[in-house]
Amino acid sequence: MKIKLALLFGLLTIATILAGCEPLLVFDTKGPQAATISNVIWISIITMAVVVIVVVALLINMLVKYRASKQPEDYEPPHIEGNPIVEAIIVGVPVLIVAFLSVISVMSTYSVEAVPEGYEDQEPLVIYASSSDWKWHFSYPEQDIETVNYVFIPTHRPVEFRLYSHTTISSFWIPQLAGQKYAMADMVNKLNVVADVPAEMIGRNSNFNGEGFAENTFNVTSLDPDEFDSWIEDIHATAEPLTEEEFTKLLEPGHLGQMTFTGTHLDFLPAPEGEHGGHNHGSSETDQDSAGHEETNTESEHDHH
Amino acid sequence: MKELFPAKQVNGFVFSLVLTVIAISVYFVDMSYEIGLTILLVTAFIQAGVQLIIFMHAGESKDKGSIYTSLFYAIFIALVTIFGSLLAMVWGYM
Amino acid sequence: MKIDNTQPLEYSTDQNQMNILGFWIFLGAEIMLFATLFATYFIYADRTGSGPTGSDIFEITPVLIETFLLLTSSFTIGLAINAMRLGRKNATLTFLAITLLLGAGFIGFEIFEFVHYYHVGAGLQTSAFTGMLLTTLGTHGAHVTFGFFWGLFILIQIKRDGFNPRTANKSFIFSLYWHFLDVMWIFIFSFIYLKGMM
Amino acid sequence: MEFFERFAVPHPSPLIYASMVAIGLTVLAIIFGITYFKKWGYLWKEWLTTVDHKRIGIMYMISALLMLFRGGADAVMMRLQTSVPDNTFLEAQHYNEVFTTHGVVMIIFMAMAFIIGLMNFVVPLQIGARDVAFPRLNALSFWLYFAGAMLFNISFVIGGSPDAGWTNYYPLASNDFSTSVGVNYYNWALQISGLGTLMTGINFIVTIIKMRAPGMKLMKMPMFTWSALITNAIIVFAFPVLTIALIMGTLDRQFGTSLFTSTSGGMDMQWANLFWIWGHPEVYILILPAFGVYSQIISTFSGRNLYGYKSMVGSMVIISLMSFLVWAHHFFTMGHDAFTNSIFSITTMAIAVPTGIKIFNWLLTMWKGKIRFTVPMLYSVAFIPLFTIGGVTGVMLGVASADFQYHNTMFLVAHFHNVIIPGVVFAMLAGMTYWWPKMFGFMLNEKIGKWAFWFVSIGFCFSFFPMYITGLDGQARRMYTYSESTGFGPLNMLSFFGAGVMAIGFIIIVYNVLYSIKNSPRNIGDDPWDARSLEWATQTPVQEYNFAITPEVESSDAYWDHKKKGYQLFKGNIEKIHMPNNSGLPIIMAGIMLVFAFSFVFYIWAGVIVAAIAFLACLIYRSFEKDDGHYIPVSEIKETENKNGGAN
Repeated sequence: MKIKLALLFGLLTIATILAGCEPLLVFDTKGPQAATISNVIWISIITMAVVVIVVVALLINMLVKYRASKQPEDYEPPHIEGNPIVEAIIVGVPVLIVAFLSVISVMSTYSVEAVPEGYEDQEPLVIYASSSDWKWHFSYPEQDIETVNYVFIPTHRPVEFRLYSHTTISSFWIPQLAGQKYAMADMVNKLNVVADVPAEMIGRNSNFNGEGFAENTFNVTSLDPDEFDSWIEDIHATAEPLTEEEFTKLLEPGHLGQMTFTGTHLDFLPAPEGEHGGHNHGSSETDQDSAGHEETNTESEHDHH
Repeated sequence: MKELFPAKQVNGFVFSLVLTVIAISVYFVDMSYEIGLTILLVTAFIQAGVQLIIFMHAGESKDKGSIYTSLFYAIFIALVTIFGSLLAMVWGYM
Repeated sequence: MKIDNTQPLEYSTDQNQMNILGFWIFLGAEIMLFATLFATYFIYADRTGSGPTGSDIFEITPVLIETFLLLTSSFTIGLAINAMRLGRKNATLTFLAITLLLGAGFIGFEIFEFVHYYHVGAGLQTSAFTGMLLTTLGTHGAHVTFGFFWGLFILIQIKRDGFNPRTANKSFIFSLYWHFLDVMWIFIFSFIYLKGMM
Repeated sequence: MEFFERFAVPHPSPLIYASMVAIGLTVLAIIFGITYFKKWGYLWKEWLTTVDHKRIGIMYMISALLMLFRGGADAVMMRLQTSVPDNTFLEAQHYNEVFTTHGVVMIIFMAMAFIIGLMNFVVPLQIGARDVAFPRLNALSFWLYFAGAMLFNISFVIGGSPDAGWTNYYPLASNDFSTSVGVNYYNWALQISGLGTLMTGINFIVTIIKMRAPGMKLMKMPMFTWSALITNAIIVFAFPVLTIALIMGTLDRQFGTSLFTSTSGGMDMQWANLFWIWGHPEVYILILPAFGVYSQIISTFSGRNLYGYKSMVGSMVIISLMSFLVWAHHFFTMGHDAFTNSIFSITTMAIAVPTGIKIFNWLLTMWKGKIRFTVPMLYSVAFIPLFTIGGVTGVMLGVASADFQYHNTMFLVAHFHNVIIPGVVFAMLAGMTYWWPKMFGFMLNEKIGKWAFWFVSIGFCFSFFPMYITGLDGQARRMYTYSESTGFGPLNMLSFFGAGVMAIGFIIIVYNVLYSIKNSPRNIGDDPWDARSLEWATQTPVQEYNFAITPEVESSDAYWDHKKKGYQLFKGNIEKIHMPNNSGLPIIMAGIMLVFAFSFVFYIWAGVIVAAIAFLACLIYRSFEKDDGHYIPVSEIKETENKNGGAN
């Protein structure tokens, strides 16, 4: 049968490519979050491969055994209604598989949302990552610096990215560190990551946001805490301060290279959280009242387009 | 004249007025949000039932099986949509 | 057309029965339409931006009048169908006319209410909350307006042709539509107005 | 002059000008051709005003195939653009328009239309009915769909195509970020055709519930009819959600509300929420009828009854309910807490169970059968493993944590093409080949058909399997280009190669149609496949009234048991048959709707008002119209039956 040959060929190709080349980005992990997801993906691939193999084996069996050319001319296939035991099996086994994967899914979902194990007691480094068309702005409130299109993080320290957008919905994604999350204009999302090793990584916006989407990437560098600290000092020694005027210019649609400033835009243009949020998607009874007047604040800069 | 005002429909009408008055009480009587919402839920759904069965004759034809199936299907999905949306957009954030 | 005389006139042909069943299924779709509006409204109920909140703008009196008008019209359309099954043409026409008048009254009050909202600064563009409120009420209002004209044409046809499988079927389906609008109003009344004013 | 400026395409390119000329020439050629052969009268009387479900079905399918080639051309352009790094064949904006229209055209105007077309042609025949419950509404459904499709397609040459993706997320789709009228087109084209689809849904539910032949209990219906019933139930309850979402989008874009903005309290993600409440059931609207098609075909060509009939029905009912419970898995990454994501993750994976039941039932249908490898059967056989791969990757995507890595990547693109192409497109091709003799009275050439099958299915594998890998390697979807250092190049080239092979497959199918029109024998009888259900019991080509005598049914394989066990299908004598009259109103109303929507897209309020009044006038005309249809006398029926060899 050409079909099964084609199929086997297809599966083999995938297997060889998966096994042969250097590891794919999602499996080439540099932190515990991505490692967890990578393991989950492998577990699900293997489980699902078993399902596919069973189905293909059954199919090949049926096609080989019951093709018309193999049967006598006068063979009349029987009428078979169905059988409770068979049906119990074809319901029961998938239910077990799904239950198994559900447990994996729930456990890993809780795990990747939390601060990774072993880092809970460390004070996380907070970095605001906000997107505009088609750039990423990284603000370090603690260190009082801001970068555009690149981010440095120390290794072995939990980093809390706070994500939001100045324009459309974008998705903050560093495949080697963790899964992605949306950055939206009216709420702040948190993404906990830790880098295990010093590395150069690629990050990007993965959610389509218009003309400049393809180049909407940034560089991520994880480095030893000492080097990180000296990098911060360097910036304070060399970079210009970020003014509101300058930042408004940065927000204009287009592409910029990598840039560095002292100070952050959060001072004059706070992120949409807490009293500045108003309508984060979550329940917002506490900040409902302040929502009204803070509105105009964020509104003005949305009109730039 | 009497046949033009069958008891079933008149009673249904009076009953729906009573339900409306009970519902309005949440506005005029001081009560907690939870109790108020419960009253509204109960009166609204009974009211809807009254309309469906007494006024709309949902069960009178031989297609009543199909009619009720389609209604329950719709109500089930409607509730899933409403509460699922609230979960996904409002409640589901820590 | 085969006419089955053992059934009420509105059910008397196969096509009539299919029309009625089809309309019930359409009402199922309408339930989803309003459920979507409600779901969105509930999400937006607190998202008032710089505009007014529900309790700022809702007024109980017009809402109560609208509710009473629509409830009563739902009762009279029921009576109209009852009269039709008794073969009383004039009574049917009277009840139908009363229904439409009550419906027109409802539309009038709703327009009045919308004008009021506009004056207190709650327009379509003010905030997500006002936009969604007016969209939801407007969808219901548009249904009632459509129903008003639909009922009017049925009234004309009954007056002209009397009762036959066609007009009886149309009247019955119209009554389903009208009752349904009342049911939807009950939910709007309870979960938009009363809940908003609570 | 200012008035006309709005109609200009915002980002013209030689490619667009070339297509404008091509479209213009084609339209002229069609008009000239029809006039030259004096076919206007025939076209109007026999097709444009028809209410016959078979002809409406065929028109649906022809339109769907046209759309397939429109969307297919988009697809090949996209694959070509991304085949090598830093390609400059398309600009970013043009690429964005291309993938947006590709998605919308393929889902709404191609797959939906073909599925509805098949239902139109097959369902009344399978249940032994003369037509659908509301024939005129059916015609209106088709013409509204057609108007929507036309509206969407003229966006390409007048005013600019939508460019915010087929998912059309706000605020990207708002006036601020999508400045052309493209998204207005999107709103109105989907609105109009959605209206048509909703009517189809109601129409077919009533048809199937009320018009089955005597003796055909619900649990004796052929599986395709069952799938049609369930599908239409999903349509009826899912499409109103889209209607509201599109109205809200229109309000935002054209009336300045802030429902989906990020200011004044609006919520951008509510669009996504509503879109997927409709969008996920929509996936099942496409796939369930495909399951129905496969059930018929596998059963026919295995020479066996469908295994586990009851569990097949039950699993579809469960799927139809569960399809409304999973939509939030399309935005796991928007920041829900782990609890919410877990709920939707579990419901998502649970859907795999009823789907798995169906796969095993098909396999068991072949068991102890006598399998004939015809073209429809080849597609069905290839469907099982390919769809299983698509299904299990779906389960993988359902794992919420892992979805954080798959979301928005080529892995996702590979997954949904992997379910939609072997699922829906193969079913379309299989169904078309299978029912072709019933539609046109001759068969498609089997040998050429098999060539096409190999090209399409192998091309599919090369096209989409590489995407799983590039996705895991970090290639986001919808990127118009990428740099060489990413290393995506070779696999994307492989994809382009696959797309090319598929395209050749589709060209072979067109050639097959032309070849078969010319060369296929016409004396094929009524039942060329030795099939099992009622549609094969009537004569080919099928007469206007479908069955001269309404069949009486005793089992779920009615026609098979008639052939094998000698059950009598047609009892009694020929009586006069009541049929609905043709009507020009549906096409006129759809035309008015087209004018209405086109004016709305461009804010031409005079056009909107005039069209709205005209539309209402049509409704009023319809309300007062007395049209009871007509009877075909016994003598005429007997004459036709005898001429064509008789039904029984």
